[in-house]
Formats: sequence, structure tokens, C-alpha cells
Amino acid sequence: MIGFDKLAERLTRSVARQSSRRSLLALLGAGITGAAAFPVLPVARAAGHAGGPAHQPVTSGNPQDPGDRTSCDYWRYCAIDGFLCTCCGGSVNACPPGTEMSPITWIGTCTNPADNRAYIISYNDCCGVSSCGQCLCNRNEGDRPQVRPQSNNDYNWCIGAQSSVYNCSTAVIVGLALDKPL
Amino acid sequence: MIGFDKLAERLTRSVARQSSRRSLLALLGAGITGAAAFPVLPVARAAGHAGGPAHQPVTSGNPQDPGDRTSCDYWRYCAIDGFLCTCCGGSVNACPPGTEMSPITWIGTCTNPADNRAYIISYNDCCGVSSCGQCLCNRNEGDRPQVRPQSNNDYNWCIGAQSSVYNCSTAVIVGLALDKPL
Amino acid sequence: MRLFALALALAAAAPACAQPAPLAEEPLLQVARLPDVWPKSFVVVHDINFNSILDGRLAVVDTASPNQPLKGLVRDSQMGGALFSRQRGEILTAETFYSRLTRGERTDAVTIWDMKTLQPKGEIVLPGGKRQQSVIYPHLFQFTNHQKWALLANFTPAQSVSVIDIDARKVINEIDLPGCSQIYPTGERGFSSLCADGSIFSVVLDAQGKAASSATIRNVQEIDHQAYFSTPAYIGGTAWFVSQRGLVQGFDLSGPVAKVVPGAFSLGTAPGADPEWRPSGYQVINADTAGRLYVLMTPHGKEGSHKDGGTAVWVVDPVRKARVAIIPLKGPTMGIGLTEEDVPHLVGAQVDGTINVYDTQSGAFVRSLGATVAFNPFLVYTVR
Amino acid sequence: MRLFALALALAAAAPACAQPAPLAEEPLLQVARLPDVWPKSFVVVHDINFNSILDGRLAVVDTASPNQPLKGLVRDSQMGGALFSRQRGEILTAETFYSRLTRGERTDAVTIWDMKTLQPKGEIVLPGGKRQQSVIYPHLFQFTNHQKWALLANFTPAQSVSVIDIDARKVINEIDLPGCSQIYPTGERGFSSLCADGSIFSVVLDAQGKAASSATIRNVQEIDHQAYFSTPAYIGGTAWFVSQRGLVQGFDLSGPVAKVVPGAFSLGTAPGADPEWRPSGYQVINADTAGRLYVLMTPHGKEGSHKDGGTAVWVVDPVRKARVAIIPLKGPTMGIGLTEEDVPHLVGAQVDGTINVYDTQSGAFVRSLGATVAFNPFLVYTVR
Repeated sequence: MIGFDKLAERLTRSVARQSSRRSLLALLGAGITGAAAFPVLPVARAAGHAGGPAHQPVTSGNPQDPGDRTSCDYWRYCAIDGFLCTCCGGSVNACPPGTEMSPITWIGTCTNPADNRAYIISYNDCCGVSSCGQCLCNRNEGDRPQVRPQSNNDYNWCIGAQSSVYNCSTAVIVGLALDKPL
Repeated sequence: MIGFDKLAERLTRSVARQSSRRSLLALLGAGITGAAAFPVLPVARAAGHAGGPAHQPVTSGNPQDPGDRTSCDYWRYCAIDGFLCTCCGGSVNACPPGTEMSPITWIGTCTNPADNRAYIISYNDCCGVSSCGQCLCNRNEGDRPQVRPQSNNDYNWCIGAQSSVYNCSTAVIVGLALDKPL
Repeated sequence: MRLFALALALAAAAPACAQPAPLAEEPLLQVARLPDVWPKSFVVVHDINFNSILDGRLAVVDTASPNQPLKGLVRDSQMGGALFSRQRGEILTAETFYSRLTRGERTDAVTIWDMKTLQPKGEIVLPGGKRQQSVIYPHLFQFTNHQKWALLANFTPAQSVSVIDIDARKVINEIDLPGCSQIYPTGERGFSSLCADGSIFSVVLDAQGKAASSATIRNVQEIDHQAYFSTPAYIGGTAWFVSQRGLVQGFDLSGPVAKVVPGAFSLGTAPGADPEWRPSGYQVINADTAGRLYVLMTPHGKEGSHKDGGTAVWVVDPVRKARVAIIPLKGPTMGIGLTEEDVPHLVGAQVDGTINVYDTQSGAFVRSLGATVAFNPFLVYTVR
Repeated sequence: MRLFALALALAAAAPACAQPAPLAEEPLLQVARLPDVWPKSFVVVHDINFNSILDGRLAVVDTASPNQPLKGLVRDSQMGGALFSRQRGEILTAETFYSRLTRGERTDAVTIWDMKTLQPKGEIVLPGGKRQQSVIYPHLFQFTNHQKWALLANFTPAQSVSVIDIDARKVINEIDLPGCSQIYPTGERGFSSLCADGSIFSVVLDAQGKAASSATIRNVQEIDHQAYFSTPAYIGGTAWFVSQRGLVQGFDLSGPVAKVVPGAFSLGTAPGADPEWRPSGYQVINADTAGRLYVLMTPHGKEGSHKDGGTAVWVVDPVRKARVAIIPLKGPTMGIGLTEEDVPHLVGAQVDGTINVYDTQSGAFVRSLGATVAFNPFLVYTVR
């Protein structure tokens, strides 16, 4: 879990074009990596839920982790793109029953307003069940174009699962960041 | 096109249980029959189009065939159930490009307000492309439960096409009815 | 470029102060499970998903949870069928697939899903591409033989019923059923269907799933003017049907063949109608274990109104043949279900996707789950 | 029970009166066709269909028709790719299917559709299950070699490009592309890609689709602070990119390898911003044949705003490096396209599904097509 975003960055920048495709795959596929990003929806934050009533709040109960986890404004979602698993039968860090969590994921850096610390958030996608359809959310703080896969949330990262069909996205704390995000 | 609804009625009532499944199939599958019905959506008329703006009117230009063919209230739609092909790239009596019209269909009897005549309307479905998603309309004048297939619009009549995937429904004039509908 | 480090590194670099410890790292690759025994407040909502009918779903819903009612989704493609068994710990779906989503080779299959994980456990491929696709009737796919077998309706438009041995993962027989539709499990091993000539037809199956005997009762339904909705409510072994005009008729299906319960009765009338109260919706009648019927009613009853959805539920005692209460609904409702709770709740699935929960005893509105579980909820399954 | 008869029977029975003749019987089994040559007002709108991503579509849209803009749908499943060719008379989709809709065996395939009938004409199955799935970039699937070949991006996350001979219906080669993404056709037979080290990399293909030569230009992109949106606008053989902060840079792709067009320039500023105007959306830059660029802008530009969508289009002359007009939009817009008309119209695909049409010369709003063609319109393809 240590510095793998940096690893991925270095890997992409220096190894990339010299490396064979197979060895790159082996490296990236070896486990939880700091590579790219899942991805799916846009402007959901601005658009909100046309139609149906909003979801009622789901909170952690911990004042150090404040906010409504069904809301796109929740702090961990600063670079998420998709349906929030908290609204889909899962939670902020667990996939819904029936899905598989993709081990390959996109990593964001979000600031927790309660302690003003920057946390590394892994946006692992839940796969193998069709679009959840609830709590669509797209935020792009730190997102960069596909040229930098590990910083882009438009890829379907369910490619790391047995089925690439996308259901929803989690936002798992995997560590603290030394620096604040851009 | 002559009296086949009556044929189907008689067939179902008297031949049905005495007939073998294969011979019934042969009879019903022989061509355009008065058998059952397509099917799909409910309460669309009441619900209207949540969200997006309404479709703008499409009319025949013929005062004897009045009304907006993108509206669920258009006279021919008295027993339709599905997306209106007029909104999907087809017309009131033609399927959209890329689809196949199912030859097996459900027949309704609708009164034309311009001449007060009762017309036999064939609600052939268009198949092989996924749900059009536009102008959902469900009306059930004369609809009866599935026990009477030729009077029920909940069946997916795309079973008569190469693919049973449903796109939209037409409403084709196939003749005049002697009696007014129920 | 961002630089990352360990919590440890940050802790070392940070000045000592009163700040609380950072939030802990969380485990990855967690997938939620459902309780080993589903709470009695769980129901399953069938989402036909009109905008992508080939992507229909079942939503597992906790009606007691106002903020996280959706517990998981199970695929139920292309106007699929659904069965639930606490005894088996399984959900069964009957679906149709094409090799290229909308075209290509057709495969009909029953998939068996584990109720705790919602993962598939097995599949039974069905030959012939003839599974009936309709919007949307629970009695096209039913258990019999103590949930060892499933019965599945076919329609090409020729009508038949496939007998499926679930544990053997195979179709063991096909019963021709020309002129009859729907599957109402009857007795230990068999089913009844309603027929186009107004009769009810019962088949007794032998141990190999073949028709051992059959029986017909004529003139149990006047389809033109008193057609029954295809989905009845069950009280014990009796299936209670209601007609498009509000006639209630019971059929005793506990024995090997159907028997008519004497004494059909009308739901009667009530004020506030224009022109009259009639049943309306896709799941218009249900029952609780206390023996009360719940009927979804529209005040705008007339020819063609029977699928518009209702705005009130009439509670009826079929023994006294009398209405005992009226439950007003919050909005136009397509289907009504009941929870398995000791005091059951009424669950209304609305046209706009909203699921609302009502108290069956007082008739009071209890809570709304919002439009948070399904795009087009049509049926609410009680899971037994 | 209803009785039916012939028009003839009714005519015989009816009293002679002044009533007009009945409406004529209409032919059955009619299926509409598109014009042999699509009108220049046609565009194709890509509908990612979030609520069922596996059921994505392309909508053929007549921007000149206010009441029947939707002319037909073409399947484009699972974040599919799309190509259009008037020369070939074909649409190509690059899709992914599973044998059980959401699970089972994966098949990636390119399907070739006839532009007049929207029926499939052929298919190229792609080995390896590696087609890149992303939301949603036209430069993952591109023509080269005078539209005889298609190039398709793969991502597993290893990156490569498949070279497809369309008429031979087969994949003829695969070019490894570690560290680089997107496909910008370059020269007669080849492509360029942008790479994670800030370079642009060009590959020249030989007649067998193998890499004949390659070239790299370093430091063409500063990804941290001036990253280019992946989808450029084309004026002749030059691809014009715009960065997240509004820097415009051209690359001449008309020769065998990419060349930097000297003189990147900024879009500049304008009043009314909070905090500043920046490009935003999924298709933020486009061009007309007169050589003007159209850039979709949000007044709320800041880190992370680049996919929120825009509310104005800035019209820019890349020769003069100057903004020449501002077109206000009716609502938050995700993608902008241009028609092929002699005086092109600007087509805005809004977040709420609405498609609006604007005059490129006056900047005036011309018409709304409503939310009548797609659930989630993201890209507007010009069909050439």
C-alpha cells in the first residue's frame, strides 16, 4: 500500500515505452496498483437526481469522518466517477452482494474536513452486475486525461474483474498522503 | 386480413385444448394472425414524460385521421403497449430502420373521432434493437388477461421476429370493424 | 505531481499537537453479504427496466431501512421470471440472452443464485428458445414438488409448461397446454391453469414430471366481462382471484386438482369514484397470513383502466365477504406486496419508482423508501 | 366479445350518407430506411446509457427536424466505439458482450452496419478480450489507410492498438503501445498517440499493418498543469487540442508522422466567470470547414471542473489566435458537434438529455430537439 501511486507514476514515465506490454501488464496486474481509474459518470454532481426523491443520509457516526455517504459532496468522493455503492447494497468500502471488487483501481487524494489531512482513496469498482442506477456521482479533482492512466477516472476498471460489467464504485481509505492534492 | 381475429377467437375457444400444440402453432404462425399482443409498458399515459420536454406533434395532415401521433391520446393507440414508433425513427405504420417488424401481432378496435368508425388496428412490434425509450404509452381498451392471448397486450410479440428484443410498437389500420368496441 | 507516503511518515513529520489520530486504513476487496436468514422486512422488487428491457433486474429491498433500502441486485433479463425459496436458500431467474445482446444466438436459461451472496450457483439451459416473455406475471414460473421442481411457461405462441428438476439441473418434461395460460401450483405435484374457454384445467404430475391425470372445471371465468387478473393472492392453499370489475373468486388448490370455493362476491362500492372503483395495476391483490385480502383500486374504473395503477387499497375479509378497511396510498401504485413480519407491512410500488410502506393494521403511511431501488418497479415479491 | 368484418361488409350495412370513405387499409411489415445519402443535417449522438451501460446506443439524429429528430438506433454496447463512413456507406461499432449479459464468456467484436438500413452486414470477432472500455472517447477507434482499416485501442491495462482489415473481416496486427493512449490517424497509413512522458509518438504502418517506422517528439504536453483533452478538433490535416486550462495547440497529422504546429496560444479570459472560464465537458472542442474552432466553456473553471460541462461556446480563429465570437448555450452541455451543412449548425448535447441546435454564424439558438433521442448524450459525431 506504500507509495504505489508514485511507483505507478515512475513506471509509466520511465519504463513505459521501453517496457514490453507483457511486463507492464505483469507489474500492474500483480496486485493492488496505483494505476488508472474506473469511471463512469459525468456531471452527476451538478445534475443531481432528476425525478425521484433524494436518498436519505448515511453517516459514519464518527465525527472524524463527517458527511453523508449517499451525497456526491462527501469528502472521500473528490475523484470518484460512478454510482455510489453506499446506495447500491454495499458501503463506502464494500461492494454490494453479488458483485466482485476489481483489484485494479484508480487512486485519488482527498482532504478530510474534520482533520484537514489528505488521504489516499482507492476507488475500487464493483463488477459483474449491471449499472446500479442510484447516486450517480462524478468529481474530478486531480483527474488527468487518459494519457496518464493512473490519474484518469474514465477507464472502466472492471477490466480487473471476471466481468467488465460495472455496478458501482467504492471509496476506500488506503493511507495518508504526505502532500495536499493539487 | 379478413376476420382473422374472429378466426383466432374461434380457434382458441373451440380448437384450443383439443388441438395439439404443434398444429396450433402452425395455424397461428402461418402469417399475420389475430393472435395475442405485444406488450410492454404501463401507466405511461398517466405518468407522461417525467424529465425531458414533450415531443413536438406529428400529424397526418389528413383531417380524417386527426391527432398527434407522438401522443398516447392518438385514437389508434387505444390498446397499445410500448414505445411509439413515431418517436423512434419509424412511423405509425412502419418500424424504425434496423428493426424487424414481427408478423404476429395483437389486434385492437379503436374508434376514429373524425368519422366515428371503428377500425381494426394491428399493433405490430419492431424487434431486434433495444428499447427505444421514447413516448412510452400503455392503453388497454379491450385488453383481457393472458388467458385470452389474442386480447392481451402483455405478451412480447417480438417472439414472431428473429430476435425477441423489443424496440417500439406500430398501430396499423388493417380494416374496419363491424361493431363498436366494448 | 503528487507525492504519497505512509501514515507513519506523516506522523513523524507532523508536529505534536492535539489532533486526533488519522482515520485507519480500511481493508480492500470487501464484498457485502446478506444475512444468512433474510430479515422478515425484506422483499424483492421486480424492475422490468423499460428503457433497457434486456437489462431487467430484481432488487433485494429492506422495507425497514429508510436510508439504505437497496441491499443488492440480481440480473433478470428480458422480462424474466423469478422464484425465491428460504428453504433452498436460493433465488431462481428464468431469462433469455442473445449472443450479441440484441441479436444472434438465443439462449434461454434458469440461473440459480445464492440468497446470501447473490452469486450464481448453477444454470439450467432450456432448449428450443420458447420461454414466455411477458410484462410481468409471477405465475409464469412457479415451484412444485416441494420446491424440488420449477414449472416454466412457454409461448411461441404455442403454449406449454416445462418441468425442471432444479437439483438435477435439467428439464425433465414439457406439458402441452394449448389454450391455457399461467401456472398455479396445485397439490403436491402439479398445477392448474386458466383457459380461454373459461375453464380451469389441472394437471397431476407423476414422479417423472409426466402428466398422470388431469381435470377440467368449465365456466369458472366470464372473460369478456369478469376476467380475472392473472395473479392471485394466496391464503393457505386457496388462490383468491379478483376480476377487472371487482368480483372475488377463490380456488382451493391444496388438493391434487383445483376446486371452486363456493360464493364469489363483489368488492362493492365506495364514495369518491369517477366513474367507479375497480382493481387496477400489475399486482392488484395480495394477502396476509391472518387471512385478509388487499386489493389495489382506482377510482377511475372503466373499460381499459385495469393497468393504470391504483390509489387506494381495500382490505377484504373473504370469509365475511366484506371490506374491513381502506388504506389510502401516497401516489399511483402499480403493485402491492406484503412483508413477512409478524405484523406485516403493505409495500406499494409506484409508477414514479417510489416505494412506500404502510401499516396493515392502522392503514397509516409508515415511511417512503424514495425512488431508490428500481427504475420501473412492478411486482413486490414476498420471500418465503 | 367483439365481432369483426371487412370494410366491404360495413359499407354494405351502412346507410348511404355524406360520410367520407373510410381510411384505407395500410400495408403491414413496413420498415423505414434512411436516405441513400444521409442529409447534411444528420449527426449521430452517442448515448452511454449510464443506467444500463451494457445497453449503450448510437442515435441517428436529424438536427433539422423538431418533431421527429430520432431516425434510428444502432447498438453500441458496453462503452463501445463508433465509426462512420459515407464513402463505405457503413457504421462500425466496437463492442463487448457476455454470454449471460453480465457474466460468462466475453466476446469483443466489431460490427459493420449498413447506413441505409441500420442492419448488420458483418462482424469481426476480436481475440483476447482486451478492447479498451472508457467513457467515452472517439479516438479509441479510428480509420486509417483510406478507410480500408480500422484501429482499435486495447487496455488490460497494458496498452496496444489492433489493426483491423475491415473488408477482410480480420485483425491483421497488434501494435504494442505501452505508456501511450488514444489513436490520432496520421498520414496515409499510421497513427499518433499521446504518451505519459509528455511526448507524442507516431507509427507508420506498412501494407501488412506492421510498424514500418516510428517517431517521437518529446515535451509536447505538460500533463500536470496543461493536460490536453483527449479529443481534438480537425481542420484539414491538423488536429487542434485544448488543455484543461485553455491552451490551444495544433499538431499537423497530414504527413507520415506528427509535427507540432508552432505557436500554442491561450483562449484568454472573459467577464462573468467564477473563478474563471475553462473548457469543460466530454467533447469540448470541434471545428467547422471554414477553419473556426468551437470550444465548450464553463465559467466555474478550477481544478476538477473539466468534466462538469459548459454553458457557452467560444468560437476561435486558430490562425489569428483570437476569439471571434461567444455562443451562449441554453443549459449545461457535455458535448458539442457540428453538422455538415454548408452553413453548419452547432449541436449541443446537454446533461439533461436535451439536444439544442445553434446558428454558428449568428450564435443564435435555432431549435431544441428536446430530450428525445438519448438518455445520456455525450458525443455528437459529424458523419463524413
